[in-house]
Amino acid sequence: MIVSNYLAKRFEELQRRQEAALVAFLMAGDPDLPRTLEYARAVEGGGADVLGLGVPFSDPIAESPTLEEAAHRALRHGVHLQDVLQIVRELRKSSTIPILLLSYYNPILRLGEEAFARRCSEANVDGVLIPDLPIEEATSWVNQARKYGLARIFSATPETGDERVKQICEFSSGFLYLVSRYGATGAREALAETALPLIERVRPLLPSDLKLVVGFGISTRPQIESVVRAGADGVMVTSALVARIAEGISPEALSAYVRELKEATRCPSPAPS
Amino acid sequence: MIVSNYLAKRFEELQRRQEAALVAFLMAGDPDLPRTLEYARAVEGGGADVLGLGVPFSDPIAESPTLEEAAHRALRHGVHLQDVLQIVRELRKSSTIPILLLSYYNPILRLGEEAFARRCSEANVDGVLIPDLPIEEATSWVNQARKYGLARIFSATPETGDERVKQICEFSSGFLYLVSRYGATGAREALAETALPLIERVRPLLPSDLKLVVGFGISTRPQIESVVRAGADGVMVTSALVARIAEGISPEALSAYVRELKEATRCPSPAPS
Amino acid sequence: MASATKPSSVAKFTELPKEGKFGEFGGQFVPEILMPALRALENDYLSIRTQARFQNELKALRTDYCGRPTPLYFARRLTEYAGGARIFLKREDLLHGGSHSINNALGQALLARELRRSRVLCATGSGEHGLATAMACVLLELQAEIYMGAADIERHATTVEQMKLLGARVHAVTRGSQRLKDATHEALRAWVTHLQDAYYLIGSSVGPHPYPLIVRDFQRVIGDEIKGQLLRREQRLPDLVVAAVGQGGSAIGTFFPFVQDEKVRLLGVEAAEAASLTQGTVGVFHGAKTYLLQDEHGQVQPTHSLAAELDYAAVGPEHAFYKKLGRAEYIAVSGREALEGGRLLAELEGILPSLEAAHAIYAGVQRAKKLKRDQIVVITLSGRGEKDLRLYYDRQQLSGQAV
Amino acid sequence: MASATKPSSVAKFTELPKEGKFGEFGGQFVPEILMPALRALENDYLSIRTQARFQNELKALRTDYCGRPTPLYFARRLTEYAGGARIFLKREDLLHGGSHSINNALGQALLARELRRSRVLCATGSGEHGLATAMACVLLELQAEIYMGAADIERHATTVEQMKLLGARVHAVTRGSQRLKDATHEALRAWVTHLQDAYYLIGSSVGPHPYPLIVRDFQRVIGDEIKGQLLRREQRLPDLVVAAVGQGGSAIGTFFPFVQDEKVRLLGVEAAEAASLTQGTVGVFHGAKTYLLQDEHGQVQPTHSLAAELDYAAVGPEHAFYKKLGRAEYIAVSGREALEGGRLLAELEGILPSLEAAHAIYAGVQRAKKLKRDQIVVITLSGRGEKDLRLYYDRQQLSGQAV
Ligand SMILES: Cc1ncc(COP(=O)(O)O)c(C=O)c1O
Ligand SMILES: Cc1ncc(COP(=O)(O)O)c(C=O)c1O
Repeated sequence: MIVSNYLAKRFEELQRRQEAALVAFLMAGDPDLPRTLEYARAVEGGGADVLGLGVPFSDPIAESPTLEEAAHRALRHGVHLQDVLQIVRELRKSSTIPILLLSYYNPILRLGEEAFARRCSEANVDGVLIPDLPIEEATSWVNQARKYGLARIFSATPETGDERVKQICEFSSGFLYLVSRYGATGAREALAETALPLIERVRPLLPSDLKLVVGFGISTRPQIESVVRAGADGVMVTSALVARIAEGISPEALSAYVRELKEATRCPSPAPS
Repeated sequence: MIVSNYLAKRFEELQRRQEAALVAFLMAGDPDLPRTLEYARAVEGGGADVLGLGVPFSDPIAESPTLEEAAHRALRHGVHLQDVLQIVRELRKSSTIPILLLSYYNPILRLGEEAFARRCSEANVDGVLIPDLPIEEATSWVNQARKYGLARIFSATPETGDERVKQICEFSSGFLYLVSRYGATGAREALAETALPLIERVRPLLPSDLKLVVGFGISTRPQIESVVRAGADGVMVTSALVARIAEGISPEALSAYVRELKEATRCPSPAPS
Repeated sequence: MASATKPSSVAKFTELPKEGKFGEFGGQFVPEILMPALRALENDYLSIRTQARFQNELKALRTDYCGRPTPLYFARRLTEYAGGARIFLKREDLLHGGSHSINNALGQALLARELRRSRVLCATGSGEHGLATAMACVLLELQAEIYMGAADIERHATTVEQMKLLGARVHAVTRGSQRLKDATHEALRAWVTHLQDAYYLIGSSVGPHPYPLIVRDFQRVIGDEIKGQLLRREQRLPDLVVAAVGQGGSAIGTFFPFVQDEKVRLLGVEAAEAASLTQGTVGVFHGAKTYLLQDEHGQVQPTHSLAAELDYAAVGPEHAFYKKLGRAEYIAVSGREALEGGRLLAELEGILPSLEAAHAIYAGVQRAKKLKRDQIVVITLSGRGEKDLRLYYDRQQLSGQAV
Repeated sequence: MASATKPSSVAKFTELPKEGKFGEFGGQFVPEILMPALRALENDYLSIRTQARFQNELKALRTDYCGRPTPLYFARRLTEYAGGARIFLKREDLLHGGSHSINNALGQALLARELRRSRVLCATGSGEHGLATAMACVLLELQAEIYMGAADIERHATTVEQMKLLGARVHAVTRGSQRLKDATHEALRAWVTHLQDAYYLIGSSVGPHPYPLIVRDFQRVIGDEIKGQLLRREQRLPDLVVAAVGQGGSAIGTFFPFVQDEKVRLLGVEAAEAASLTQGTVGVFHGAKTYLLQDEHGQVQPTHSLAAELDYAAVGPEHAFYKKLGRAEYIAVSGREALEGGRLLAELEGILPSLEAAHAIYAGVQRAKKLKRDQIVVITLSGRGEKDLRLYYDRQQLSGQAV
């Protein structure tokens, strides 16, 4: 099994430094392509360990309103998969930050799973997260992702029983994305009550080569600190960033915000795997 | 059987003079009571042989729109049965013209048939025509009318078969009112085609003491002439008068119009009964 | 509570009115011009009504076209709410067109076709009867001529549009108050001038004989079905049968099959704003002797019910007869109470009744409260309530939270 | 004409989808958060669906509350007009609420109650499904939470008023296009946050497994009744069965019972302005793989049917399967043609169909013309047309005289 180099390396590095990863997600094309590039660099500059780019889709289900609206804005500018890959190529010219794509399944299916995997690989994408592709539907995708060396990011939630977590892990590579709270994504001040026990429950189920990244609703330092202390290898921040971009935050300010969040990942994790 | 004096006498007189009767109907209270009195006197002055007064009713069925609207105007002034009787008493002070009332059945029922008959008789009304009281429903009314000496005017129509005409005649006194055309009342220029054969058919069915008055849609001299020539003992003019009053005709002009119609009743009848 | 039927009174009922009368009520108080037509209609109808061919065709169309039999629905939640007798609803609201009107319109249209009339005349107030007539006429290839007051046309524009889509000719009557009675007068005028080829289709059990008989014959399927359904389901008759009374068609259809069943009490519910049976006096109106809202001069009084089809100054003569005999009890329910009854049904059973039917619901629930749990109340749910949505909704808005 | 079913294809049908799929279609393309809920729903449903108690209660409510069986009506005049095969109409328009929607809403609400959920969530476009859900929830004492786009709420204000009168909570969705898809997303969000006590009630045979199965199970009563009624009446099966296809619920309910009857041809009729089966390509939408109107990037395309309930970019996966196998034929009919079909039914039979159903009427009549007089076409008349009156009427006004 090949895991994309940048991503695996970054996790190794972070483990050495006793830091958790900060995975920062943006919606590609929101508000437009050039600014996505600027924001991506700002996020990297702020210390994000992994960059995620959302591929806009017309009908994201069970998505946070923040992300849905961002996708719609991007679509109004005609931003599609090929444009997102173009951004990746652009970024790659000057950066080795691990890059993940988040795309609903239909644009992938439309292009063809293999073509999609190939193009991702060609653009040096490190991994892909398909929110509406549960493991039951993922067999052929996993084969393509394997073939093209893409990390296969799947999710687990408080609803997912232990057995199923284990099955999901078998399909996964890179990290397991743990959705820390009930409900669709969206930044919340307080961390959902379910987050910490969930981490505790899931942590022991993971194979040693799979990291644990926790997300959904994370936007503050204290949230990150408690998640990291509970044993997460990383946190994913999405809506908090997209919302700030929607409000027209400057790249500099976004960078500062990311830096602040990144700080919180440096608190000591009690049980490094 | 008592037949009201004025009416019987008038028919005798007309027969002597070889004239047919002109029965002129007005809606009492339209446009108001004082003017009804004026118009009534004008009609009499014009030579009408019999005066008919309609008692306004809220829901006259199968009535001409002209009469229905006149009734509604009268009702808006609060004119009811007792006011109509008051007009009769007023007229009686100076006139012996036979006076008929035309009233729908409900106001009569409300007062009580006997009370109604008595009051009519006291006011020197000569006869009553109840358009929605067919003979099947008329037994008790006929008894009251007999008792109080009121002429009982019933109708026959082109729809009425010979047997039924004979039955109606048995309930009637004064005259049989022959509705000369299909449809509800209302002045028409041409006399309905059904009128003349109808007169020919009905004439022989009448007992000798019952006159034949033809109406519905009569408004011109030629109509009256042909009806009289066909054997009618009289014609009834209603909507033509009510419509002119609705248009605000002066009493003098109404009088002149009646005089013109009366002229037409003087043409020789071929077969005086 | 209704006084129980006097045993003797039941003996007085005959299926056919005697000489056109139900006791002293009914008759034929119409201009002579209509008498031969009514006589002919009576004769023709009396022979047709027992013909198997006619009855079979009617039955087939009722079943396949109208959706009969309609369910007899046990209203569990309404029953629990009332906490007394079990309440069943006779679901006439599920019929084609949305109310019991089609029972009568279809029957009479079939009769018109048997009589070889090509045109069917009718007068309608809210348009409900007009629409049912238009439907039946389309089906039987007759030309529907609908007379409707101009004011009513404005108020019930969508129903008028439906009638027109069905190919009916809609005649706007601009005379008088421009409402039902004016439309009735205009339709009668049209009838009088087309007695040979037109059939006059009366919408409820009013008018001169034989119309109240005809309408009852076509509406009694309601009560007949209730009886059969309840006997099959509960092996017994209801204790109380409730129906709204406007002109009285659906109510007579509900009551008649139970008239001889002395133990079944009958409750007719009028709109308090048009309560001819409970507040009227005996009079003659639109061809029949009956209870009537009239003033001391015998002039017919205007009525003011929110429920368009209850807004009529008189009532079918057979109800007058039942009232006089004490065979049925009649009460009045206000528009406000009816709205409450309708909302209750919506909130407890998911059924929005016509405002007319809501009068019966309200009264039926009140009565059920006072009866025992082993007793049975059947309420005729004569129509659905979409047409009255605005009234329900505005009222709910006014009173904040619903019942 | 439809190509006859390939004999081999019938063998491929199984009552239950295999691994949540009809052939390659269907499945569960949903976020992981929903998977355990769907799995549990599948397990629970598979055990409940065969329970006699559940089926008996469903049957009783269908009969007494909804008005089943609905008639199978021989449309004499429509048949004469077409001059070919005899046309029968399955009268789903007579059901409580005015369309086939209640079949599904009631079934799923009953399921929700069995699963001890207290709240029922649904998304609705024109409000039809929302209203049916509100009715079923009232009946079964569940709280209905209806998600509806703000634009749709404005367009269908009276339906919204009805839902509110029935005690439903109506959530106006002001995001995006403020229409059905936005409402769907919002309802799913609500579901995800209340998985324990809420039941998500999908209105048609779309969405992830097991919903297409559930909806088909509750709608197949249409086809089952057609089959029984026609066998009883004509001792034979129909030659052609026609149904409108929006998301495909009423059509799958009509078709499924005939799938194994190789000689019965099945015709699904889409709106040309939203024709996913005839103009779409395979994609994944709202949880299932199916035919979908999408651009070259896999973005879902907007649709523009006048018929609110056909205005959907995808279709139930079982139809995709039937299409692929050639078991059913699917064609598209334009809004203009549908209006013509609807007016025809009004003018010939006195029945105004929903504009959705009018698509099937139009296509069914066209096909009947080409069939022989001894053949039989059954068209599912899935809803009544009052809601579309304005469209019919305005169009009639425009084109002067009707068809
Ligand atoms: C919908 C509807 N229309 C009309 C009526 C009144 O019918 P009728 O005038 O025949 O009593 C009712 C009575 O309940 C009704 O519910
Ligand atoms: C009234 C009504 N609603 C909805 C629909 C569409 O239903 P579905 O989306 O389940 O195909 C139809 C289809 O004919 C219909 O007539």
